[in-house]
Amino acid sequence: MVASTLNTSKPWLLRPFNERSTQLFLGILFGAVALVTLLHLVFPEGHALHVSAYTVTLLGKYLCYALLAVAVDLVWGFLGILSLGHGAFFALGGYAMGMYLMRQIGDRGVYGDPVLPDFMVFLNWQELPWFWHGFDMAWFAFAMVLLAPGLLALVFGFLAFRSRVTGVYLSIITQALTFALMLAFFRNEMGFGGNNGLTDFKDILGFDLRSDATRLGLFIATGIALAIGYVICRGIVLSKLGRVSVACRDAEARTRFIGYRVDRVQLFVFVVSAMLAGVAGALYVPQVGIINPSEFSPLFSIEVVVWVALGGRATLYGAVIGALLVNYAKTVFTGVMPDAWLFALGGLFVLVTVLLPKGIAGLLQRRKKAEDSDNVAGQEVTA
Amino acid sequence: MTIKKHVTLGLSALALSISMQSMAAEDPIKVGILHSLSGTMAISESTLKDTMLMLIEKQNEAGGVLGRQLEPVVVDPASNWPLFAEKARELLEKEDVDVIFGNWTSVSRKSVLPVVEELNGLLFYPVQYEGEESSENVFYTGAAPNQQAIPAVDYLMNQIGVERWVLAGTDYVYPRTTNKILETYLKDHGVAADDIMINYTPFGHSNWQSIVADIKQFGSEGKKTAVVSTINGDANVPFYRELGNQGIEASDIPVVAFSVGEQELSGIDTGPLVGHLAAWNYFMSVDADANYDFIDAWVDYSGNEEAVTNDPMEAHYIGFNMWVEAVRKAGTPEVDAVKDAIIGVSVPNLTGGYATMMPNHHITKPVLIGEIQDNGQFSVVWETPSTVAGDAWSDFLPGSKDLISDWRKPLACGNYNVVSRSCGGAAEVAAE
Amino acid sequence: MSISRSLTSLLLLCLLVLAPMAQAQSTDSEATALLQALADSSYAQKKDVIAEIAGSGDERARGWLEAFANGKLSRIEDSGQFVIVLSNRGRNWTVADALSGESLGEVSRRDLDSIRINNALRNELDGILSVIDLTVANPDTRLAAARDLRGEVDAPLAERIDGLLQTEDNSDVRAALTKALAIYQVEQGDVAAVAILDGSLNARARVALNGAAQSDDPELAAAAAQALKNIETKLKINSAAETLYFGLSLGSVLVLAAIGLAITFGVMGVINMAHGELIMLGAYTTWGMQQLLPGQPGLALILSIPAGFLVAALAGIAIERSVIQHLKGRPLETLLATFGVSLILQQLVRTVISPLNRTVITPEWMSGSLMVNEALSLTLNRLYVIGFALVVFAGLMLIMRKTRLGLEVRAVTQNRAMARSMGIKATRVDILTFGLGSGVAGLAGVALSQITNVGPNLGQSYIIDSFMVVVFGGVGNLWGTLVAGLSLGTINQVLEPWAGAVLAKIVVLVFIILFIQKRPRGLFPQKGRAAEG
Amino acid sequence: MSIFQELTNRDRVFEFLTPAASPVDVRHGPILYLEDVNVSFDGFKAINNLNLTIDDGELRCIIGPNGAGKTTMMDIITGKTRPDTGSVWFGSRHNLLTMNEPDIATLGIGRKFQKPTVFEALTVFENLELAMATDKRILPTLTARLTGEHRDRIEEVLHLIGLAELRYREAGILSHGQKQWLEIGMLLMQKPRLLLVDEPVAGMTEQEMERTAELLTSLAGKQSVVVVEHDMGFVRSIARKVTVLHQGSVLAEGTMDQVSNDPKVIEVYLGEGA
Repeated sequence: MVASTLNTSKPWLLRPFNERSTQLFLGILFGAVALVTLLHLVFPEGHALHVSAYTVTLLGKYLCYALLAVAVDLVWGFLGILSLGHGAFFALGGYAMGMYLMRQIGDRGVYGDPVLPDFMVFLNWQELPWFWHGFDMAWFAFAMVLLAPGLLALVFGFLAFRSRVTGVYLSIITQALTFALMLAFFRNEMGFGGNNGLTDFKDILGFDLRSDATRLGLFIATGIALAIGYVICRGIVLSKLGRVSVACRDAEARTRFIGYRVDRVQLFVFVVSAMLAGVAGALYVPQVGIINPSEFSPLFSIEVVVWVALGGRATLYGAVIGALLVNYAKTVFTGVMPDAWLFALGGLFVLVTVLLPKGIAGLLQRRKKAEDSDNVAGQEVTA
Repeated sequence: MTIKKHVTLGLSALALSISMQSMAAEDPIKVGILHSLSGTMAISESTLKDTMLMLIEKQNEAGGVLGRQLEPVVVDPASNWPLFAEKARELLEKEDVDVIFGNWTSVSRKSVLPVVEELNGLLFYPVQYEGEESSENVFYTGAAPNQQAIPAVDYLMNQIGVERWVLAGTDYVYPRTTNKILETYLKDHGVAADDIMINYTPFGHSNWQSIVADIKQFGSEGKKTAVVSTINGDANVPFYRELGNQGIEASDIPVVAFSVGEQELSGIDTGPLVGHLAAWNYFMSVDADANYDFIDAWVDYSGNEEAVTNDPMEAHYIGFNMWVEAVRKAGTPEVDAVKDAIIGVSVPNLTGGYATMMPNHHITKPVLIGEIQDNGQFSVVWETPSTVAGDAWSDFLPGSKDLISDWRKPLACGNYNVVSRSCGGAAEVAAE
Repeated sequence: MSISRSLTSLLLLCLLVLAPMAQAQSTDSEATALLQALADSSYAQKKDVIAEIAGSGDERARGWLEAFANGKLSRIEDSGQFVIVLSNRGRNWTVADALSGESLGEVSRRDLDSIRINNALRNELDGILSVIDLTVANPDTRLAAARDLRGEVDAPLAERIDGLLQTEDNSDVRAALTKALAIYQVEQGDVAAVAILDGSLNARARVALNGAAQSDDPELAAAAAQALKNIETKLKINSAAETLYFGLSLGSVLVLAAIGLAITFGVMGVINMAHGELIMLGAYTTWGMQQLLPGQPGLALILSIPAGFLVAALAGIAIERSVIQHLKGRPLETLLATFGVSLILQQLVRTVISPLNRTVITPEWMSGSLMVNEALSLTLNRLYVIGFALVVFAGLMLIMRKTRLGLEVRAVTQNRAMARSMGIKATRVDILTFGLGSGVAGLAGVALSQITNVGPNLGQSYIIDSFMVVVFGGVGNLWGTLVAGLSLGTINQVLEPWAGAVLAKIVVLVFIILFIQKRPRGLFPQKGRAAEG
Repeated sequence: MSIFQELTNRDRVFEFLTPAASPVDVRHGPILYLEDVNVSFDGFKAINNLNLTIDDGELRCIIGPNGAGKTTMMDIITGKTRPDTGSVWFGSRHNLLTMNEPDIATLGIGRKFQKPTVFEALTVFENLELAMATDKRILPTLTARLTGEHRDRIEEVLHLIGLAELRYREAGILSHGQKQWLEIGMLLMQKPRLLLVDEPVAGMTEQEMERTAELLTSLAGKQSVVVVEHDMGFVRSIARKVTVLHQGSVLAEGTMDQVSNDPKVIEVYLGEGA
């Protein structure tokens, strides 16, 4: 927070770059991405240092989750809105991308129908439902990746915040939202492939999804997306609006009495966060190769919240740590101790919440505080 | 501190990749087992994992294959569909297994499919499914619709004289497809549209009151009525309970289920269900020595007198033996060799007959109709005179009636269109 | 159908002939011959053989037929000896000789050939047995038999019924028989009989009348049409009542699942994601009880009410002590921690007990349904659940309103610090409250074990609904939970017939979302401190 | 840019003392006007036919026993609570009953709560920054930059409320009195036409009280100030006109001496005291 007074004369989006934690974050993120890329390209298959396409995709998936976690942390950490339905936005973004990829299959589907996706053919749909039109064009689909979640968030948020639904009530109706969507997408009449969802993708923007090069590309793209998303969130947090958000979080009424439209603030941040979640979903789908309604499952959304809490709320980088850590743990446990991994995961959640109320990032807090007060001192001299 | 964290992350990623390389074991033949051990599907899949472990153990006691031991590699995709794809990739790339036995739900198979094809692996899929698929790398040891649904309907039509039909299913692709096929099939056999009632419910649906009431109503019109149930796993217990409580007995409105086997019944109080039907390719009660031996082995392995066997277990039994045969035939576990060798291989099934791997990667199976008994077993009331070959592409769906699958050279095509004489579905037709 | 009918009647005739002369039982050789025939013939032939056996007048015949009907009649492969299976569990079955009836102890399944039967034959047998039953002493059996005859009557049987009506003294049986006869007569175009069927809700009667309404005899058609109209109106009322009942029973399930949460969540502000698993524990307790008391499912069920409460309550207290007490005033953190707990509990059940569902037997007195009339019958298990839900609710109300604990709980809820300063041990209250809430969850589990699966996923399928109900009703308000549960249940059931199960659920969820917009604090907003996020 | 910034461009000492250029129209008469206002919370009448008029530039003290409806009255004026009946006018143009809290605040009515509420997670500096009268719509807030002028104004107030040393400390660590001051500071940053001050000196030392008194009196004239206070000493020290509320309606009005000798008032207070 305090550091924010340093550079408030800069445009909001540039401020994060003067901030030590952001510099560090970006540095390490790009460093890691570059390293993986290098190890993947330079060393041949089978070489001890070679990073396999499997790992690259895996890391790419983690980064998607990380971006989603950042989005959640923005609304929960800084706005005090605990969304138990962010999976919905993630999934919507994913479906938008999925629909694009389905259209890209063209007549290479098993039935060779030039227009209809396979699942429509064998449930003999006659023609393409209206909402599938346009998704053959990349720009349209990518726009939808942002608009679909954004619009949902806008409508939902407008209703909820206008009528000042707060706290647990808000959390529960976000849960209801994603639950309803899950049921809806399960219905095959909806035309989104029901439980099987969308899968068997062939290529994206003309690149073959199966080639390692495309994989690497997607991984790097995800890294960049995460960086941009992080900077945007950080920018908002450091902007005056960010401080207003915190104000809304801590003393909603007071914020109103000094003249801020709390509901609009909440709506704005909520929509931004939803769009980021959408982007995460869109990058997630081509890398895991399937999108189906289970991403809408309320339990998934809750799990995301757990990542954030685990990494440390209201720090953004904490969210990233949490997401990476939990998912890496999952990958390892499900392989190493298939029968018992849920014990480990569950235990992890319990211990961290009880022992580290501020999450892993909380461990860094004291150190950070010290740094800040130095900055302040230095800054006061210059002021 | 912050630095440390990032570094550790970077390293862990690195460690992951390195470990992958170092673990390419040479000697034993690795068999991947890809069944959910946690999450909603664990209920069905975990026993299949144990079945595989048992089969592998037995095989190793018998000296393994080609003098090499088999090493099972178990992972848990945790009933999470993207995780299935990730785990399949892990098995093939990191563990580089020679074959994978796994999956239960269609969606999990669909999610694994691209991975298996890309990395040219082998997948044996043991569960009855909707068909409409034939992959070069997947072998379908479960029933296709023509090996389960259609014979069952024939039985009801001809033996029981059913005239009105309720097609009740869980709302996902298997019931949808099966019911589409059955609908066409029934209409072709002169059943009027308003003598068919179709109903879909969500997964794990537990409140069946009004639906069962509707069925009761629908069945009280004087014509003999039957329910064809493609209701999935957990939803069945409350469904049958409701049937029982609303006094619908098998003698009034029989229910023939495609997804209810001995294992599901082991979780139900079967008293009220006696006489309801199920169609499978195997029943635990089948009177065949092979079956009794298998049951004994299973009971001993699981150390549970009450342990039951079911159709997907038989499918794994067949699939595993076929694979072993093929490896022997090819003299190597190497995928392409096995793929070619396995076609035409036939091994004994558990119902006293033989199962043969067809060129479309489906197998031949007998179809049995069983009636539920008070001991949670089925008594076989009817079976097809001979085995039925699995049909990858249904003849009753407009989209697929012209498609066939034959992976033998020179055709080597999973979706050959006999009309347009081209591989790749209706490509040419569309182009014209 | 028609074939089987004429068969039945043919058989009846011979019964009539043979019954009087109490005939000495056939020799074992004859009997074996019959059974052999039964074993080896095709389904079609089996029918005749059954008739023969029934006709043989051998008093063992009935035993054979029943065993056959239940698939318990089998033959020992090598000896060819016919046996009746007494217990058919496991790999070795206990059997008794079919002829002599003496027990042969255990025989391996491998050596047994069970004699196949299918539904068609079972119908056949039921028909025969019911006709036989028409003459037995017990009036209830006669009544049941008479009911079974509806729509099955044909010419010869009609005469027989006429005869029976002379001798029958039980009025209910008479009524049933008359109706059965009337259906036949209407089918034959007898106008007078229509009057008897007027207002009858029996399906077969309706079928008969429908047929009559189509007939070209105008008088008959008119009468039948009239009768049908009366029936239709009756049916409408009944189906409305039925829907309401369905709604209430679904609602009561929701209430049961949610009421515990209403306490832990509403009163203590703890967002307990492990609530579902506590329900699951209750259900498993029921299963455990039934394992401990084999053969007495009813007793076990009743005992598992206190047991389930205790188990869940202790588990709850354990959670409270080990986790939640460290998270005072951080409600959202409780969500995260308890989420972890729920994962652990689930996997615990999977590994310790089994990933498979467990069989929980429904005791006699809970299965079947309470027949109000032939179109409306209330399923007993749900009837009990409704009652149980109301009792539990009333009990909680009493505890909250009338007991010291309730008072202290409310005090702590209103103002923790103040309550403390007044000497209330807040921690003790927390433990008790959470224990209570969890215990109630256990009770819900006991009830649910009679309705749905008992398996590791039981909890997950109810946790979300429970939260919806509590929030919809207004956090911290038990009445709210009751009203919310019942109304949501009813809405759902009213929608289901025309929207379908899935859509109905979606509509309900959307409804909740919009409702919360209108009333951000639920149906009955809580005064004072509301559970804030 | 917005009219606010324009004003702030002129560089002044004690710049915050200039009345905000709010569109409120006070040419004919009072700045605040409550007529026959009634509010009841499930049965209990909190405000009962309240009539109150505050003139432009007036400093008004409102006293009254607990539950007299002082805070409720403020809630009504600031749009937090909607009265059942009655009308509330800000100047002769703005009907406050048709507006929500933020609009009323932007219009120029500032409020200080009974229990000091500041944004504890933010620094003192940031608290003032947020309160500062600027364009408070979303995008302007997002892109807002802290100009030198802004900084100066914040510094002025910082010194005035004596928290200059603590400017970069989180408000959460302040003492009760300091929080009171900070909140007053925030009030000043808003540059309202009408200040509603609820128990400003609770938890303050003698000197702090005096400074508060000075401040409030110095504000009066340019801005209208309504002070609700229990501390009679303090009220006497600043009061020109005092209104006594009782059971939701005006019991007496006049100078301190007048009201303190009013038998009804004495009766009420004794009644309360006894």
